[in-house]
Amino acid sequence: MTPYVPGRSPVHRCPPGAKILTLVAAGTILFAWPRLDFALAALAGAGLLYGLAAIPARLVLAQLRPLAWILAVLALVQLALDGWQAGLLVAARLAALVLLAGLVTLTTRSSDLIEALQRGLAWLRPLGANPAKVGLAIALTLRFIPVLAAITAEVREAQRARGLEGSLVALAVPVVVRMLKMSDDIAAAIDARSYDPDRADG
Amino acid sequence: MSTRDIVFVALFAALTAALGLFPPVTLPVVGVPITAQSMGPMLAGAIAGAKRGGAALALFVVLVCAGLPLMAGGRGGLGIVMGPGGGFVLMWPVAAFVIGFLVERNLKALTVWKEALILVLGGIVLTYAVGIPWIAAVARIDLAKAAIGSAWFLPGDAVKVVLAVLIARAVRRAYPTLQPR
Amino acid sequence: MIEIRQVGHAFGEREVLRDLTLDLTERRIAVVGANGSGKSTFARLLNGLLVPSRGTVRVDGLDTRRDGKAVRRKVGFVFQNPDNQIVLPVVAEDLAFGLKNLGLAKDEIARRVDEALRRYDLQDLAEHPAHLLSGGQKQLLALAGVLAMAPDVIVFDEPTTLLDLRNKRRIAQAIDALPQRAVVVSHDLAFLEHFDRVLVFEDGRIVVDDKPAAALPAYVARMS
Amino acid sequence: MIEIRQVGHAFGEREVLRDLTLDLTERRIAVVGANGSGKSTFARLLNGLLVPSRGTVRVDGLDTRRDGKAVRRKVGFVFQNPDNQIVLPVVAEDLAFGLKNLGLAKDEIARRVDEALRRYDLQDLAEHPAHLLSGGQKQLLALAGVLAMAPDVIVFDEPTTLLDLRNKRRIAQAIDALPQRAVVVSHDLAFLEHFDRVLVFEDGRIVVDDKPAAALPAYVARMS
Ligand SMILES: Nc1ncnc2c1ncn2[C@@H]1O[C@H](COP(=O)(O)OP(=O)(O)OP(=O)(O)O)[C@@H](O)[C@H]1O
Ligand SMILES: Nc1ncnc2c1ncn2[C@@H]1O[C@H](COP(=O)(O)OP(=O)(O)OP(=O)(O)O)[C@@H](O)[C@H]1O
Ligand SMILES: O=C(O)CCCC[C@@H]1SC[C@@H]2NC(=O)N[C@@H]21
Ligand SMILES: [Mg+2]
Ligand SMILES: [Mg+2]
Repeated sequence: MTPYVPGRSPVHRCPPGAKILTLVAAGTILFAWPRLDFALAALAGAGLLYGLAAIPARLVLAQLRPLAWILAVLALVQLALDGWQAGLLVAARLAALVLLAGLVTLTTRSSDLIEALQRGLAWLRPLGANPAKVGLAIALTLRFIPVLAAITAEVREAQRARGLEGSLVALAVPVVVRMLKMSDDIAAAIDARSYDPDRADG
Repeated sequence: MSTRDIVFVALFAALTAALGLFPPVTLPVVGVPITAQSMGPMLAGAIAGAKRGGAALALFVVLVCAGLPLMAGGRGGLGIVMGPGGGFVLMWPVAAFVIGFLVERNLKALTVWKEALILVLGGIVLTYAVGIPWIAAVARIDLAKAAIGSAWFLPGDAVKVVLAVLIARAVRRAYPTLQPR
Repeated sequence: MIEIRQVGHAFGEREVLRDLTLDLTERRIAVVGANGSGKSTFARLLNGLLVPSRGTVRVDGLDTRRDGKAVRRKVGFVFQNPDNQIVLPVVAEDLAFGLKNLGLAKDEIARRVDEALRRYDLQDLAEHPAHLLSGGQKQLLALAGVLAMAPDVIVFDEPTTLLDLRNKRRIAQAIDALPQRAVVVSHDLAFLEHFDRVLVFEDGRIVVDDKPAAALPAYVARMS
Repeated sequence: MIEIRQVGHAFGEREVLRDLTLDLTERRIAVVGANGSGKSTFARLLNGLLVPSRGTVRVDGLDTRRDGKAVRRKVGFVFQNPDNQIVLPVVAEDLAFGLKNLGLAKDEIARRVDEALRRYDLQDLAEHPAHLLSGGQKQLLALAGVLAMAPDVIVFDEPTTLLDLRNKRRIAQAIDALPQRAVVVSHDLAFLEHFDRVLVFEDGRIVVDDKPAAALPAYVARMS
């Protein structure tokens, strides 16, 4: 996931809830009305907001790099099937959404983001979900994604050292086992810091 | 839920997101991709159990809806759920729960075949039961067409069931986390 | 004071701790023993992270079985792997995590976070992503996070194993400088030489309980 | 012989190794240095797990860039965290794993597994779940798994950090007894005293390269 870039820009100071709602709205509109002008407008808007937030260009590219070839393939497929406008639409829409989602995490401290999601999820309470727990789970999910990638790389390397290249099951098992173990350790560390899942609102 | 449960929920939500790093392949007729992520509910249910597995996938879906780009190909937003693949995605938490429930139920005498059957039931039958009509509704095609188009998912999903069974069994043996119910 | 009475613990069928009865009152207590001898299990009993299968553990009169939460406020815990103790992604917010759990007011949290940052020279890193810290800084962050909660006792489970010489020394100095009482599990005997008391574990029992000058050589002899 | 010529390595923009040129011919070579100084990166170059951004590494004439697989058969690797390296859930299965990857015949595999079990006193644990072993046992298993593949050189990246005195000594003895050449990364200086050569890393460079009697005190002095 993207790191937080400290700052005092209007984008940084905008309440996290509003940012998430904007993101949700943008996603909804772009998919409900798949129109090239909307997608391009969203892309331009995203660019503007990055400028406003003074995010270094390097980080903007970092958001898009992992998508580069998926974008290309998507655009090509659409291009072949439906013409260049469709291809451009798909690529622009994806780029805009990824950039906007990235902007939220780049400009919001995760504790603020989580608090906002927690408040936003208060309506779940009658369904038996505790928003504070949801908040912690979200924070941990975002943390685990890069850790999973790192552990996978470590395990794959250890297996290559033993002459194995590319067996999915043999790779997945130690990765999951290590993650489970790590989860147990993290749970203990959280408890040790007086986390109390039953006392809400943390 | 204990703290440990919460951490496990986060772990399997993250695992499902990480499966999205495998590139998706979009099927032309139905407009829904073949994706490694449909293994998420299978692994979550079979390793973490009904409650934690179901919650993990529910959390994953909430995060996707909130706009985080966790779906294969870096996609996110309500557009996913409202698109043709939405029915499948909304069933993932249910599938994880049902798989977890049945695995915990049968934990004492869980043969490979039984477990594969459970994964087929939750990961394919149940998921498709909502996913296919959803495609038909969203893409405005008739049900039969949606079903035939979705048949292309079957080979991939069969492979995922086999992988998930092998992984889940080895993991449970190496690091038991489930109690029989 | 921590009172341990007739404590035994089993994971499933496996007896891991057997019949422990002792009081912990000294300022610096060390725990040593072979891999699998029960040290971590013992350490986890002290703040109620684990409730023993038999017997009772009391901290200042509070039973860990009934008052686990209150006990955890009195007894802090620092683990071996600094990576697994960082809960939130930014240094300052991770420091605040435990304080929020204590239900403190916002300005009190800010004050204590500041103080903890200053104490371990982490001020410049307050807004830094925690996972980019070096191993030693991460362990200091974990210690700072526990210290900010102002516990009476801090338990350390092998806090320096993953660190290099310099970082080991930094953590050891930080532990030495703590005003609190501390219980330290470690394989690093040199660091334990000036402690007040050493407990040697073997197969779930305490086989030596003495001053370091007597206990450490006895431990080394038993391991040969 | 391992020849390292003008090697540098960067992860993204971060320079981690700079301009290394040396030959490794001694029987026992130690690598020491602070956290993050580049030791593990260096170790991974030696068997082609990592290909350097600049320069070449050659093992008995084979270039790690072109002949990675062949190099990995010559150079075994034991990692710090045995959990990464244990692939299959049962001890004996795991031992056989690397041998299968070499494409050996069934009875040859069985013979080597038996020998490895015997050598490290793991016979009784042959059918034991590998991940439930103690830290020391796991590390022995990881070592046995690599050794069974009969490499010419073995690289160890901090193989004793998680271990108690006895297990440390066991691993140290196991390493001492190896007929093979070994390169060992470690923070445990006592263990390195009778090595043939010590490389001290600082910030991606080798700043001392000498016999232990000279290099280890120099390293300690630099870390103060
Ligand atoms: N959650 C658990 N379930 C089952 N067995 C466990 C569990 N935790 C620990 N054990 C077992 O209990 C015994 C004692 O473990 P413990 O972690 O207390 O040892 P230790 O003295 O801390 O060892 P080390 O020096 O390796 O950290 C070991 O045999 C271990 O395998
Ligand atoms: N895959 C990677 N991507 C980016 N940076 C990395 C990667 N692996 C290592 N580094 C960085 O390279 C530097 C050297 O790392 P390395 O693991 O070689 O250090 P080390 O000397 O083994 O340290 P330690 O004693 O902590 O094991 C560190 O600053 C580390 O953060
Ligand atoms: O990524 C998406 O946008 C939607 C994912 C839904 C994919 C479904 S899940 C069951 C079936 N098997 C696949 O490989 N893909 C579909
Ligand atoms: Mg321990
Ligand atoms: Mg290293």
